[in-house]
Amino acid sequence: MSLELTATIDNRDLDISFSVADGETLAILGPNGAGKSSALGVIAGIVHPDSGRASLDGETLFDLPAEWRPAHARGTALMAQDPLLFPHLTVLDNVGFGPRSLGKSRRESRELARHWLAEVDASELAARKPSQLSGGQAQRIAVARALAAEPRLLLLDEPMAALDITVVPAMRQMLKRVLADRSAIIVTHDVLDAVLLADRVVVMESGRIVEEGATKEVLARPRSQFGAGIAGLNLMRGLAAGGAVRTPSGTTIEGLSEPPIADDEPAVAVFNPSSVAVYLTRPVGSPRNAFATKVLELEPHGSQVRVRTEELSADVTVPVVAELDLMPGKEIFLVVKASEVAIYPA
Amino acid sequence: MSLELTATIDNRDLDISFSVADGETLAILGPNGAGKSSALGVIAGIVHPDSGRASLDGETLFDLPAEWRPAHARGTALMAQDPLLFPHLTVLDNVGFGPRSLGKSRRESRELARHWLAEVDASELAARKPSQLSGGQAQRIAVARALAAEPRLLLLDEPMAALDITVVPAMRQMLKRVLADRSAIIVTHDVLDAVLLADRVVVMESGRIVEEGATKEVLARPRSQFGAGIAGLNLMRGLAAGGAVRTPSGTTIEGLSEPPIADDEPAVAVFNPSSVAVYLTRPVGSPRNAFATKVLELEPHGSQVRVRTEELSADVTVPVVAELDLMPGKEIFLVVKASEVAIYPA
Amino acid sequence: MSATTSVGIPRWIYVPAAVGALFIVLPLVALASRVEWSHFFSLITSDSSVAALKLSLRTSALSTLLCILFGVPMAIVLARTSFRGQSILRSLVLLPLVLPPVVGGIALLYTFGRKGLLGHTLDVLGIQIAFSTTAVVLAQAFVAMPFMVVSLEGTLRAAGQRYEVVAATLGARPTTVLRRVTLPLVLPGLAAGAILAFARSLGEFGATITFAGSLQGVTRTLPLEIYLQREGDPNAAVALSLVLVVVAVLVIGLVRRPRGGQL
Amino acid sequence: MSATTSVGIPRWIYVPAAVGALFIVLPLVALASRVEWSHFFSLITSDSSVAALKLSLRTSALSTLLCILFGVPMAIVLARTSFRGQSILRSLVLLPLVLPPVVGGIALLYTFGRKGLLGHTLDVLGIQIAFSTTAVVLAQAFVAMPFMVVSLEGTLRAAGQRYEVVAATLGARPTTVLRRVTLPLVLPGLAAGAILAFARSLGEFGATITFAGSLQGVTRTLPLEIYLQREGDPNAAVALSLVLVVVAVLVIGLVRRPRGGQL
Amino acid sequence: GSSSDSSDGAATVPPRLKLTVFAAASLKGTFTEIGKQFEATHKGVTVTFNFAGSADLVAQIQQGAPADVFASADTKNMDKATSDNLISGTPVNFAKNTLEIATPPDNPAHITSLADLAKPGVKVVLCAIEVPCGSAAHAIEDATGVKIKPVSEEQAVTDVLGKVTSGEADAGLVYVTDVKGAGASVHGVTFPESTKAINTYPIAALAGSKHASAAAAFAAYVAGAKGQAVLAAAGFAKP
Ligand SMILES: Nc1ncnc2c1ncn2[C@@H]1O[C@H](COP(=O)(O)OP(=O)(O)OP(=O)(O)O)[C@@H](O)[C@H]1O
Ligand SMILES: Nc1ncnc2c1ncn2[C@@H]1O[C@H](COP(=O)(O)OP(=O)(O)OP(=O)(O)O)[C@@H](O)[C@H]1O
Ligand SMILES: [Mg+2]
Ligand SMILES: [Mg+2]
Repeated sequence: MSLELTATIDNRDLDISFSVADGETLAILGPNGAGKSSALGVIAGIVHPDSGRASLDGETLFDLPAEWRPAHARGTALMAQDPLLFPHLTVLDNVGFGPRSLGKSRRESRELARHWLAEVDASELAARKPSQLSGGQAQRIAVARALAAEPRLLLLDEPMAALDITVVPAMRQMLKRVLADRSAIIVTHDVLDAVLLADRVVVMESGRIVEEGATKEVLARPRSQFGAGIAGLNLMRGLAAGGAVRTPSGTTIEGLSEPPIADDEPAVAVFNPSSVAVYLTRPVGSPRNAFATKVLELEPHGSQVRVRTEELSADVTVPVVAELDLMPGKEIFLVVKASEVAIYPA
Repeated sequence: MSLELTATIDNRDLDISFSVADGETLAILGPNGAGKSSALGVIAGIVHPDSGRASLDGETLFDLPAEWRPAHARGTALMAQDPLLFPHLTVLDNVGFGPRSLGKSRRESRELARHWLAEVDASELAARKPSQLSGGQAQRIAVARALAAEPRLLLLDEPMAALDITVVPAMRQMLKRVLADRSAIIVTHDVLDAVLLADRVVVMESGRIVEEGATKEVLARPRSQFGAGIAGLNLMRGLAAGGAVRTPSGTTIEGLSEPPIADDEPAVAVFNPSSVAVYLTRPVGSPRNAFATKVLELEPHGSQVRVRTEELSADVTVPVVAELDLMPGKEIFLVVKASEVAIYPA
Repeated sequence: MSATTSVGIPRWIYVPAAVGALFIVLPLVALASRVEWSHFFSLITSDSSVAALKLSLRTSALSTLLCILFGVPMAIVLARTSFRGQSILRSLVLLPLVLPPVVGGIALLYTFGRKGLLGHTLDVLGIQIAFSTTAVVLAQAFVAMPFMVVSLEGTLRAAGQRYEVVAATLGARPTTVLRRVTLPLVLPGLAAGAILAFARSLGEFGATITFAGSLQGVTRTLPLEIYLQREGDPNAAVALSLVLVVVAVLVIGLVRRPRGGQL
Repeated sequence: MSATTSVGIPRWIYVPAAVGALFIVLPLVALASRVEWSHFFSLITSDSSVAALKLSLRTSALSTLLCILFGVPMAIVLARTSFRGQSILRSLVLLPLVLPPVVGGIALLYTFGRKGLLGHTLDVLGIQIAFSTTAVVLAQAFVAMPFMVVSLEGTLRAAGQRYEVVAATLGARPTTVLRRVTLPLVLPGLAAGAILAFARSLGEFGATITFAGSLQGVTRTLPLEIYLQREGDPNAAVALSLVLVVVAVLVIGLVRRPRGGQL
Repeated sequence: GSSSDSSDGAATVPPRLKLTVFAAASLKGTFTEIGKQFEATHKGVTVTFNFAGSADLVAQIQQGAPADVFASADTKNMDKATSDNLISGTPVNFAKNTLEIATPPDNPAHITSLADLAKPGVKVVLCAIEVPCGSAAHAIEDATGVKIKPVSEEQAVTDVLGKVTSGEADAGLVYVTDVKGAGASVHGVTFPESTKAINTYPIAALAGSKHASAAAAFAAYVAGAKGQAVLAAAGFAKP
């Protein structure tokens, strides 16, 4: 299901336009108050823009001032920032609310609800009332509720904000799985979510889209201030091979993969430029990954300097540049510890 | 103000006991549903435990079943997980609510409110109604509201969950400043909060305290599963010196400090063991920090191996241990890039 | 019991609350103290009393049903939409509250009576309302309707629309939202409205006598019976009132199982 | 205008809402259509009518005030605390709703009358309540009080205690919580209760005539005046009722400025 | 207010004396008129009325209402007051009333006699037996053997009249004075059997009155020629 959106909201100073292709997952990044939730609200039909139009798969969602399709008829499901579980329903019935509303039988809805509760690892909470949940539990239920509605376009507003970091990886895997063949928009503050879940990224600042494009590109070469602040992750795609990733060009990069990935499955290795050390000779030591390459360019990156090569970047402090006499064209080794590299199924 | 607490809640399977010393900040860590919010609720007087007792600075908060001091008379202020700003008051009046309730004049309360709004960088939102705020904005206001109440014991439940990562460092600095001379408890999912803001840490799992102690110790040698999962940060305390930290033992460690710290101010350098590389000879390359030391012990740490030395730890993958022939007593160099080291005022 | 505690209410509030409660309860005590208990049971089990009580319960139940069927939609329209003339409509709907019931009865006569606005239409349809039990129900519903509307509208507004919006984003059509979210959430207000409507119907006198008349077993409800008894024997009337009171307490008690306030 | 939109209500709901509205409005139209407008103004400006209207407004305002002063605390106690016998107390407080007003008047006489429960005490204090304007206010407050209590209690329960708890954790004592959080948040319910109480007071007849009598300028409120007019000239009564209606619409309209439903 | 219990002449009544008269609601028109006349001839006396149902009035007087004069619409309620020692002296009957058939102006059921009321299909409303007009109707039924099956037994004569004027009922039994008072909105059908039941209105000064002489004067005024003239104009018969 593909989405086309243009909208302005005057009193929130919002003016945006973007699209989501069929089956694509779009991540919206941006600082607090940038208008991310507002954008989701406009798509979901609960915030009324002053002008604009949107269509989902060719069907008009709104075309102001003439048309306005109500929220329930849009085929979108929104998991808002505030979980807002229905206080009078049990957790199970909260999750079953979407299917039930779409006409599924009570039994079927319960079935589905149980399935999605299991997916978010909250089966044992099924019989509770929302008032008896912890903050993180409530958020997981809210995610399950949105997923259970099986929308044409899924809208997730910071689905992992209240989760403890030990469950975040599992949740991310689950989302990765369910978002794979779905059109979805996910608002997040964590670049890793964007990297792992999204095909494309939109960066918003003060109600405007300041950056947009394929995740890899935006994060590799952010042009906006916010983008630069959060982005710059190194990504290497390839196939899993003995816990490492082998790229099409034959490079192997080692890292930590949890859960383990079967060999020859597509996989991606992610690591931060700041974890990458620059050497002039291949060092002998613990770091498992050393890539011989050439400096492409040097650019300031905050208080540091970003050393760009063909494929990877490294952030180093200013004295390093002088000491190692870095300059475009110089042959270097980029070294990164395996324990700094996260490997995920792609 | 020192807190002593023992409490059980049967239907949440909670059984805890801990204390907070005068002027101390305690961090509570733990997975979702561990009972962190419940613990704060018991202290704040909004959750009634089945048994237990608590006293703040010698004054009994409760001593069940006999005594129960109501929430408003406890001198604690709670910033709960859900911002719950009063919908009928403006942002300014929300923040001024605490002072006003404690008998300050309207003018004084407004003054204070404006001060705290500025602290959380939300002055321009003063006139808004809560319904006109973004999620992150609301959370900042909630933090300001709790701070403005100027309690004897401040209780913060995940104060930074909804904040975008670009404002988190500033918020952390602000909290660091205001928590310095205050007794406080902060619930967080981010170890860095614990490291930077807390003197002591309590780790909870399934309603029990599984670990407790000075932040540095708990994080250095976690005994619980959750502790191990999140902890292990390297901390080096000392005085700032030209943007680096010089420890009392004379070691200098370079890193990134934002904001810059004046020389000879107390400072702490924080970095992850997984960023630390192990070399057998001092390598020549970008990493600015190389410490000659000796292996103290090797211990498994998830799928990796933690290499412990006197002061620092490094996480390496299993093949590394064999390749470098690491064993207790072996002389090694621990190397960490300056860009991986965060330096904060202590 | 462990639970999120209520934060407590100011102590002093018990003082006006107690004064208020006394103000209501004392007269009831005074009333009860005047009843001649020796005659009480023979009196309240008389044919006419029993017939009146049965009729009252039946008609009040029916009129409460009407109030729910039509009052709930009105409250929702008033609370959840805005249109020109809404406030005028609201005031109009509230009018039976202030209209002296007798005048309300006259108005109903002018509308549903043989010579009334709809009288001819009804005649053609073969429907005879006046002097029938239907008239009693209509009279009660007319005076009781605003209670449901006002009480529920207040609750609907205070409850806000947050959960309704969430339900819509999950694909629930308005009817589903209404049934599965709005109504369950405002149940306390709806119950309050229904109790008020039932109580008002049970006590209704003026409109009934004017519009429906007073015939034993058909239109003479308990208040009418009480009024009549009073002409002869005031004490009998008081005794009968106590029956009404007891019935009301029972019915209200049944409807309103106190549930823990949700947090 | 941009805003978080309401999610809309089901279309079909307009049908019962409209039927309900017609059911209320039609009789009012029928009533208005029967008024002899030629006499209307002379009639409603007669001394006795004006005196009755003034008295009605004054006493209703006072009784509404009493309902607020005592009814709000009762509603709060009922909604926010639980104690043994609470549900019995609630039923008792609701009783004036079902008590035929005339019986309510008798009960008040038995309590505040010279020979009543408190009669002697009051006599000693030199206070004469029955047959004074005070009696009118008391009678109205007696019948109107439950409206405030029930309507507000429903809203309080539906609103929950979340914000009250937050306020307490910020150090607000119960009185502050009440004043700055609870009451502002349940304002729609309080307004509804006050309107109901005012309206019920304005229309009060049975208890007033029994307890306070019907003395022009002292206790003869508009409904009593209407009742008397009706003995002679039913049309006059109807005209006077319309005055009551117009006054009520004005007052209710003033009190209840429609405000946007908060989300 | 001031009080006095001396004298009986108009000239000696002290100024600003307030006389409170409790009178049956059906006397509103006539008594208001009589009250005005009385005030005019008795300088310094203000007459205020409390009009309500006779039973209400007795109950109020029993509870210590500040009343000076009581005028009842029937003897039964006056008897209650008498037996409770609430009145001073003996009550005086000052008016009589008899029943009359009232029909809508067009008389749709063509009622011409009492017997017509018993015809099937005729909608007749009566007063309930508990109230004076009802017991009168019952007495007539007993005396004549005409069995009327009413569609409603109303609480008050006003209610009967209301059903007739609105056209809801085909006929009702009300007082002569009511037919007269209703003017063109009803059509009256007199019937000879009406004499079988006559309703009597008694008046009395009350024992609790602080203005005994003025109270007695008012009662006497009502029963006297001036009062009778007003009452007769409204259709009341002499006692
Ligand atoms: N109902 C409203 N009326 C007016 N302005 C609003 C309303 N809701 C939000 N805003 C403002 O619109 C802007 C965008 O808000 P939005 O909630 O979309 O931000 P966001 O990107 O989701 O931020 P966050 O990361 O904090 O959730 C903010 O400045 C906010 O204050
Ligand atoms: N009102 C309640 N009644 C019963 N059980 C509750 C209630 N509130 C919370 N619980 C349960 O108590 C346990 C502890 O909840 P608590 O909210 O304290 O967790 P938490 O550590 O704050 O988690 P999170 O990180 O998700 O906020 C959870 O299992 C939760 O489901
Ligand atoms: Mg947001
Ligand atoms: Mg929590």
